[in-house]
Amino acid sequence: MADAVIVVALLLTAASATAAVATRDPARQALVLAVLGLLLGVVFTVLQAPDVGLSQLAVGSALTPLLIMLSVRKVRRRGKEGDK
Amino acid sequence: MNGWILAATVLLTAGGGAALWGVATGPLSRRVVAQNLSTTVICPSLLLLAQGYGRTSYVDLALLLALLGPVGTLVFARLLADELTGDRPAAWGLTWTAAGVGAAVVLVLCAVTGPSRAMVKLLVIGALLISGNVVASRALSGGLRGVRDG
Amino acid sequence: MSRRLRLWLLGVGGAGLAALLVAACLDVPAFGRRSHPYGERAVRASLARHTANVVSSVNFDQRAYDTLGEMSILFAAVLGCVVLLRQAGDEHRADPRPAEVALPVRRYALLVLPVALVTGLYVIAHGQLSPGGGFQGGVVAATALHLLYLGADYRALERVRPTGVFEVTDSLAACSYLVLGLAGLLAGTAFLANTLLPYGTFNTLSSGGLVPLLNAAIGMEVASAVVVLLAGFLDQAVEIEREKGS
Amino acid sequence: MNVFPYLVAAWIFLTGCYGLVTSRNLIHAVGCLAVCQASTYVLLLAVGYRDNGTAPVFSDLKPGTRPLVDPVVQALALTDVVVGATVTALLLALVLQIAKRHGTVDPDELTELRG
Repeated sequence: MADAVIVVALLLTAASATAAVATRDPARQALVLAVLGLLLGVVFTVLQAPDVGLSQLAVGSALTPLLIMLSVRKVRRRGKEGDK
Repeated sequence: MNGWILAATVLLTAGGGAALWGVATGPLSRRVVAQNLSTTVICPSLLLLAQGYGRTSYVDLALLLALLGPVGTLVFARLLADELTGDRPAAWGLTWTAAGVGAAVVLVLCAVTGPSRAMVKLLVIGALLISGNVVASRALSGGLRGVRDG
Repeated sequence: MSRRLRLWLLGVGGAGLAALLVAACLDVPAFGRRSHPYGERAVRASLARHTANVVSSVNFDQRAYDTLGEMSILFAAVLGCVVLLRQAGDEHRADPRPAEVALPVRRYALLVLPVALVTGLYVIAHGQLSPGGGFQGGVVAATALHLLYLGADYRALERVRPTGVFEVTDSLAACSYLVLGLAGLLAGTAFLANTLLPYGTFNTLSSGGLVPLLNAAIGMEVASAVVVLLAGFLDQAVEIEREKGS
Repeated sequence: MNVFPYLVAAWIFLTGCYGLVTSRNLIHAVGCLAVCQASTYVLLLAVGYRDNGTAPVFSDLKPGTRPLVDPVVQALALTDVVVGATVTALLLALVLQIAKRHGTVDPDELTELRG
């Protein structure tokens, strides 16, 4: 029973990882990846690794989404310029 | 397993599951709202877990999330502004419900902690979480109209 | 290779890998077991050197050489990004149009920016005591700076962020990690050995000997690395455009 | 419960691999690689976990009062989370270069360009 929270966190992480792969549009995938990052932070907390959790929350909540969204914007703008 | 961890498990199952479902399916406007909701659900559960494990140092995780979670939502509000025009997500009911849950968790934990430095930290986290959540919702529902740099 | 053939290959390979992984999982020591010989020795060594956060002690003392490797990967990745994202000959810079941001969002960003910066520094400074350290705090501090882009516009960010300075800081921080390691050699012990400084009082900011210094070097390195990285991506996404007609 | 976390790590890794192979957009592929990376963290921390253990951080804990989880695997995972993010950035920079040079981010179209 004490492990219930670990099981819940792991199941949510597995589900969000599957959703991240199944979401084919990069902008929408970035949204799922942001949630995956937070859920990984929870998994690390319940596995008693607050240091790793801090690392994951710092990277996953804002940095990775920002990098991916900037790349998406650049590629789309590139496409628009090419159409002209 | 104590009551705090049980509460965190329930909050995670219900809120985390709902946020995950919302972010993985449906139109873009629903997905960004769900992403914002994920911050507001996971931050209180981290606080509950810290209390349940009896480790005050775990509170730093919630502090970090309360600071950076809304920043992540602002990133999406900013860089998806073009796609969100015309389909402005407005989920104020959900936003205030989530903020209420966060405030309730923070207040209960404050009552248990008693007046001390830890309580000040909890109150700061609560204020950051709720204001961040509300501002991020505002940004999603049209606060960044007219952002056209590129 | 056709798409169909590739999917077949993936199916066969994936099934084989899955079978091997499951077989391996069944043989790994059970989850939550009692004995962790390495962990217990690491905790003892960390306590002997008065470092309260054992994870930091492993990172910056017992396995400091490994962290040097990680830092070089980080440095190389940033170098690669800077080279790949530089302005090419057929591109020019267009001034981004100023953005209109709603007042509450702008106020929030300007209010949270200093709080997030201070939190980042706090996380770095308390790395040897509570959860945290240079890697996490550096990312937080660097991300905080970009609230200026989110809450105001890109030109505001460019005014407070001279990329050149951060590139130099990045290299300086990497060098200082090496120099701190070499100091051990000069003192007659080993590279990156934690023998130079007194270990201090347990659970105070100055405890742990070399750990706080290496921690600060990594914090500086990560923070400036992330700023430089994001500068490259922001330049590409917001400013740099292809010359018309090329 | 003895092997469940390991199986979750294996599942995350395999889904990430599936996404990598079937991806039609290089940015999406980089995201799938990030999912693969996540599986290694879960595996490492699961190996280091101990029932009823707590984090080996003594800022708010007296040494020797509670069982501790393994700090070595945590140190490995912690550095890799941040370094992994910069490597993701490097890959995204490569994708941007490909988009500039070839005008597409679909790996299948890239193969056709070459042949």
